[in-house]
Amino acid sequence: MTTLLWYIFAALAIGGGVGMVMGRQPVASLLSLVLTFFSLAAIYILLEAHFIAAVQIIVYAGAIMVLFLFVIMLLNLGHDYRADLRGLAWIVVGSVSAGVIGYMLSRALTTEGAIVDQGGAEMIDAALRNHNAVGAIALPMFRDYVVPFELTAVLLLVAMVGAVLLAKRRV
Amino acid sequence: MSFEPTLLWAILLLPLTGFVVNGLTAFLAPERKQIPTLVGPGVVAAAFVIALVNFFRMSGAEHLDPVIVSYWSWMPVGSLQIDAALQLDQLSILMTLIITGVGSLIHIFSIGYMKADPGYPRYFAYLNLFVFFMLVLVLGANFPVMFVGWEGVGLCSYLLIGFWFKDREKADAGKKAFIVNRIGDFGFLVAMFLIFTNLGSLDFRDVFAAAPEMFTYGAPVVTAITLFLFLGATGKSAQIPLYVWLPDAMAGPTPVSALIHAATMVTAGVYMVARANVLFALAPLSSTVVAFVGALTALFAATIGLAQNDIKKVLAYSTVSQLGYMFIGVGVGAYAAGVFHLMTHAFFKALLFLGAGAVIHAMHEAFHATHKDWDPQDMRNMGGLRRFMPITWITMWVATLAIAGIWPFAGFFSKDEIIWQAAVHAVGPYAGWAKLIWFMALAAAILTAVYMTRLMILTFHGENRSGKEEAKHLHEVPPVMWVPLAVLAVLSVVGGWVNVPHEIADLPVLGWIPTSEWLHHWLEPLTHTADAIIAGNLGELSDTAPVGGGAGAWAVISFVLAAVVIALTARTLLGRSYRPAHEAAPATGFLRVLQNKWYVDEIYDAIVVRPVIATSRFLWRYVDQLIIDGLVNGAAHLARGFGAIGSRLQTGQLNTYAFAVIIGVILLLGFVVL
Amino acid sequence: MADQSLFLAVILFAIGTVGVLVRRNAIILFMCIELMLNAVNLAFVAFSRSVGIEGQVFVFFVMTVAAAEAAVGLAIIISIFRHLESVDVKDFNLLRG
Amino acid sequence: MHEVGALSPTAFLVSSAIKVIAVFTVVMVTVAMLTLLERRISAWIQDRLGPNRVGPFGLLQPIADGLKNILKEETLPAQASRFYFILAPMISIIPALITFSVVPFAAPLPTPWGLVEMVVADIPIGILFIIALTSLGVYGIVMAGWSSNNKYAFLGGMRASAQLISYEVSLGLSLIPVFMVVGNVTLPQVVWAQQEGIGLWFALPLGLSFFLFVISAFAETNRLPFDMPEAESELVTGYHTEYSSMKFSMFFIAEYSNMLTASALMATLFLGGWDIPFWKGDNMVVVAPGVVQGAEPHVLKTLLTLLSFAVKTAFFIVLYMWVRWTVPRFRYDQVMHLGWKVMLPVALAYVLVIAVTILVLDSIGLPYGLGYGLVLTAVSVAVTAVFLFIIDRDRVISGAAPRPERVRVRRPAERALVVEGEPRAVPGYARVPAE
Repeated sequence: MTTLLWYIFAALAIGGGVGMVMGRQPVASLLSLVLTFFSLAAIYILLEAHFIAAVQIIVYAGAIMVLFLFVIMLLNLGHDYRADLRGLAWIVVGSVSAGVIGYMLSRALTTEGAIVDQGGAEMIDAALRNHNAVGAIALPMFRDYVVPFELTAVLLLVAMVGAVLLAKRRV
Repeated sequence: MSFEPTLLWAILLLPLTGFVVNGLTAFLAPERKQIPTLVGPGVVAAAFVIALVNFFRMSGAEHLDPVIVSYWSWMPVGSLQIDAALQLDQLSILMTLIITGVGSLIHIFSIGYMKADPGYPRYFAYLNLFVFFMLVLVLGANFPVMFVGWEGVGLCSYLLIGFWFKDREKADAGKKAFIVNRIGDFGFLVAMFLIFTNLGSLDFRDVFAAAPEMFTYGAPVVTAITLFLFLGATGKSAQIPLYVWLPDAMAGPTPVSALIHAATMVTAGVYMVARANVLFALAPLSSTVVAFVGALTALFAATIGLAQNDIKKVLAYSTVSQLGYMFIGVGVGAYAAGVFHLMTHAFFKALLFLGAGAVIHAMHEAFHATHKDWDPQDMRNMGGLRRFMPITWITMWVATLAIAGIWPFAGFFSKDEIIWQAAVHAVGPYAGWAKLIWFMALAAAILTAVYMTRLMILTFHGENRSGKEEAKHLHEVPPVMWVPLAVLAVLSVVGGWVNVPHEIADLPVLGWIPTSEWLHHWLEPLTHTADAIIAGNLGELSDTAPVGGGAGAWAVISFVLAAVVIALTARTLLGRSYRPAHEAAPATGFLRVLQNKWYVDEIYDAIVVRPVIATSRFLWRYVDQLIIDGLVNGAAHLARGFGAIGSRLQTGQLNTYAFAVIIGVILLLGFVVL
Repeated sequence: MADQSLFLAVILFAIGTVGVLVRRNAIILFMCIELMLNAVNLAFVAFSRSVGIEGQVFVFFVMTVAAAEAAVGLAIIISIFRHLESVDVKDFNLLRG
Repeated sequence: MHEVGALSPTAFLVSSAIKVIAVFTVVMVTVAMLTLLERRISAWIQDRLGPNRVGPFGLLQPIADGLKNILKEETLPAQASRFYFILAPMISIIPALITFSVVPFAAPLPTPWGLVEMVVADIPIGILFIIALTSLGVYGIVMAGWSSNNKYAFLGGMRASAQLISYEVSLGLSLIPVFMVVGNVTLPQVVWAQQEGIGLWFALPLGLSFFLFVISAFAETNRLPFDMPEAESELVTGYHTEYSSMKFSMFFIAEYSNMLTASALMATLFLGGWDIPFWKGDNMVVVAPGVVQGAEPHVLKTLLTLLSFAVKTAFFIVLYMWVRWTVPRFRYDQVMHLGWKVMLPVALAYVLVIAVTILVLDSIGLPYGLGYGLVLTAVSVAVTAVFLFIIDRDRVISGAAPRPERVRVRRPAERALVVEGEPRAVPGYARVPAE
C-alpha cells in the first residue's frame, strides 16, 4: 500500500518538475512546482517525517510559492508568453549535463558502503513514540543545534531587512 | 556535611525588588520620597538579616563544603555548560555580610545625605541595583555569573559616578571609570577563555579541583591565566596602572564613594584573587607580580595622598593605597590576611567616607546658607570643626587610628598581619622581591599615618577658616547620619579582634585581647589547597623579618612607629596656620609634584594617548597611503591587465555562468566517483 | 523506500539542473533552484532513515535558507524589473566584459 | 482508565468510511443551510423578511438555489486558461473540506466492535496540518483570478494572495501559545487539556490568542470586513467575476465550508471543543487504541457532546454573519496595516509573554492545573488590556480610522499688543493645520 502510494507521489513529483521546466507561462510553471512540493510532502509522510511534511507545505507551498505567485502577478507576467527557452543546442547541452550529474550521483549512491544503516528508522520511531511528532525534532534542534538555529534566525532577519531595502521604492 | 541555605535567592532578589520599586518610583512619581526611604534601606537590611541567619547556621558546622544551588541552565552550548548557580561558602557569606551590613548602614546614611536631591528615588534605585550586582559577583558559582556581577557593578558605578550628569566633569569621570574598567574586563575575559580551553569548565568547584592536577607549579599557562585575571583585578580594584579612575570617581555622591569606591566594589579584585587562590598559588611569578604591584600602589598612592587638599581625594588615594595592601596580602599567599584587611578596611574606610560626607554636608549647608561659592570639599576651607561636629570628630579619629594601625583598633591587626606575612614569605626564588615588598609596605604604613593625621588636623583642629557668618550655620548632622557613623566606629574598633594572632596575644600589654585567629580557621576550607601548594613548593617559611626580629617584636615596632608618626605630624601641623583655599599660595617644589599626582594623568596622556594618535597618523600617512595603497593600486593595475583579457570570457549571461558551475560540479563528482 | 527516495532526489535535482540551463525567465530559474533544494531536502529525509533524526533537522535549516533566499531573490528581481522592465536573464548583462 | 477495546482493522476501515461519509454529508447539508441562514440573518439585521416562500420558513430555498445553479449555462471567457479556470473552484473547495477531518466533534463512542473516536483522522501533526491546509486555500482564489484573464478578477487574486499571506502569519503565531500550553499538537489533546489539564477553555488563559485567531480567521476566510478579494463595490466581484453556474456555486460552497471549518476550529481550540462545561462526566481522552482516560464513554455522552460542539460552532457561525452585516469593509492599505503592523507584532509579543510565563511557572514548580490556568488568565487579561488600551488606543480595533490630523496651536503673539498703555484684546487661540 505505502509502496504503491510512494510510486504515485514520486510520479507526480517528477511530472510536476518536468511541467515546471516545460511550462510556457510562469504561473503554470509555478503551479506545477506546487504539485511537486505537495507530492514531496506526501513522500515525507511516507518516510515518517510528519513534521517536515507539515513544514514543507506551510513554508514552501504556503509561503514561498505564494510569494513567487505574488511577484509574478505584481510584475504582470501572467498571460503574455515571451519565448524564454534557449536554443536547441542549450537544451541538448543542459540535458546531457543533467544526465551526467544524475548518473554520477546514482553511481555514488549505489556504491557498496555508501549508505550505512545506523538504525535511524528505529531511533525516529522511538523519538516519535516518546516525544510526539514535534518534540522528536525539537529536542535535537534546541539541544545540539542551538547555535545553527540561532544563526538561521539571524540569517532570516538579515534577509528580511535586505528584501525590504531592495524592494522599497525610495530609500 | 550538607547544609541547606536559608532563602539564598531572597538575598539577591530583595535588592533587585528594591531596584524595580525605586526605579518605577523614579519614573512615575519622583517626588514620592517616602517609598525609596522605606524600600531602599529596607531591602538591603532584610538581605543582611537573611545573610546573618545563614552565617550563624554555617558557623555551627565544621569544615563545610561549598553549597552550590543551581537555578537554571544558562548557556548550554555543546560542551560548555553554564548554570545560573550560586555558591554559598565561607568566603562568599563573609563578603555578603560586609556588603549588606555596611551597605545598609550607608543606605541609612544616604537618607539624610541625599534628602534634598531631586534624583532621590533614582539614587536609591541605582544603589539597590549595585548591591544586587555585587551580591551576584560574590555569590556566583562560576566565572560567567561572577562576570555578570562584575560588569553590573561597573555599570552601577558608572551610573552613580555620573549621578549628577548635568555637570560635564562628573559625567566624564563616569565615562573614564567605565573605559578604564573595560581594559581590565578584557583581561578577565581572556582569562576565562584560557580557563575554559585548558580545564573545560568555568565552575569554581571544577576549576579549582582540576587545576592542581592539570597544571604543574609555575606552568606558563597558569601564569598567563592568573596574570590576565590580575589585569582584570587591577581595573576593578584600582591598582597601578589602572588606578586612575578611582580618584576621579569621587565625583559621585559621597555615600556612593563610601559604598562602591571604598568598601565593596573596589574589593572585587581582591575577592577574585582570593577566590582563585588555587590558581594564584600555582603561579609564583604572578603572585609576586600581584604583591609587588600592590606594594608599589600602596606606596605610590600614599605619597599622592600626602599633598591633596580635597578631603575626598585624600580618602580616594588612601583607598587605592589600602587596596594595595590587600593585594600584598593575597599576593604573598596569605589569602586570609588579605580578606581580613578587606573586611576591616570596609569598616573604617566606609566610616571615613561617611564622616567626610557628614563634613561636606555641613560645609555645604553652611556655604549654601550664606551663598558663598567656596568649595565645601577643600580642607583648607575647614578647620576647627570638632567644636561643631563632635560626634563626627570622634568617630573619624577612631577610623584614623584604625587605618594608621594603632592598637587595639581593627586596622592594626589586619595591616600588621599583611606586613608580617610579606616578611615571612620572603623565601624561595622571589625572596628578594618579597623583602622589598615588606619594606615598601612598612614605608607606606608610615605615610598612611602622616596623611590621615594631616586630614584630621586640617579638618577638625586649629582655627575655623570657613568665615564668621558661615560658622554660625555649622552644626552636627542629624541622627539618621551620625548613627551609622557610630555603628561603624564600634566595628572599626572591634572588627580586628576576630583574628588576633597568638604572637600578639603573647605580648605583655598588647596581649590583653585574647587570641582567636577565627578568620583563618573560618577560611581554611577554601585556602587549604593553596596553602598546601605553597608549603609544598616554597619550603619552610621564614620566622623572622628580613632585618631580624620576630612577629611580636615587629607588632610592637609598627605600633610604636605609627603612634610616634601621628604624634609628630600632629605636633608639626598644629603649629602651622593655614589660609582658605582661594588665599593659599600655590604649592611649590616636590609638594607640587605630589599635588599633581606625580603627573600620572599627564604622563598617560603623553605616553599612551598621544603616541597612539601619532602612530595612527604615521600609519595612515606613510604606511597606509604610500606602501599599502601603492601595493593595492599596483595589484589593481595588474588585475586590470588580466581582467582586460579575462573579461572576454564574461558573456553576462546567467545560464552560461550556471553552466560553468555545473561543469565544475561534474568534474568534482567525477573526481569523487570515478 | 528510503533508497528509492534517494534516486527520486537525484532525478528531481537533474530536472532542476536542466531548468537552470535552458530557461531564461529569472523567476523560473529561481523556481528551478527551489526544486534543487527540495531534492536535497528529500535526500536528507531519506538519509534520516539510516542516520537518525538529524537529517530532518537539517531539512529545517535548508528550508530557512530557502525562505531567506526567496525573499532576497524576489526583491532583487523586483528591483531589476523596475529598471529593465524585464525578467529575462538575457537582459541582465551588466556583467558582460 | 477504561478499556473498551480497540477496533479490528476491518471495523476500523468500515467506521472510518462511515465517518467520512457522515461528516461530508453533514458538512454539505449544513453549508447549504448556512446560505439560507445568512440570508435570514441579513434580513433580520436589515429589518426585512428574507426568503420565506420555498418550503416552511424558506427551508427548501437552498435546494431551489442548487437546482438553479446546475441548470444555468456554463460560460468560459475566450482568453482564459481553460485548465486552470476549471481547476480553480475544485482547488479552493478541497482544503476547506479536508481541514474538517482532524477536528474532533464528539466524545469517543463505545460500540460492540470497539471504541470509535469521533474524529475522521487523528493525525500526529494535528494543528500543523490545519495551518498547512489553510495556507493552500489561497491557490484556488489566485488561480481563479489569474486564469479568468480579467482585470477585476486579477486584482482580486492579487489582493487575495497578499491578504492571505499576511494573515496566515498571525494565524500561525496565535496558535503557538496553544501548542506551548498543551505541549502537544493534536486536537484531541487540545480538547483534553481544556477539560482536565488546565481545566479552563483556552479563550480565558489564552485570551489574546483567541482574539487574534478570530480576526485572522475572518481574514483567511475572506469574509467581511476582510472581503478584499471580492469587494463587489470596487472589483465587481473580484475573482468570481467570470464564473457562472455550478463553478460559481462551488466557490460559495468553499467559502461557507471554510467558515464552518473555521468556526469548528475556534470552538475546538478556544472553547473546549465538544466539552460540556461544568460537567466532569464527559472529560475523556483516548490514550491508546481502545483505552480511554478519564470518564467512562457512553453513547449518550457522545450525543450530548456532539450537541455541545454544534452549539459552539453555531455560535461562531452566527458571529461571522453578524459581523458581516454589521461592520463595513476595510480599505486595502488598512488591511495590510492591521496585518503586518498590529497583528504580527502583537502575536509575536504574546508568544513571548506566554513563553516567559510558562517558564516562570514551571521553574517555581506550580503544578499544571487550574491554578496554572488562572495565572495564565491573569497574564492574558493584563496583556489584552495593555494591547487594547495602551498600544491600540482605539485606532485599529474600531475600524482602522485615519490618524487624527495634527493640530498646532498658535500662541498669541506677545509683541505689539500694548499700544499706548492700553492692553488690546488678545486674539484667541487660532487652530491652524500643521504643514
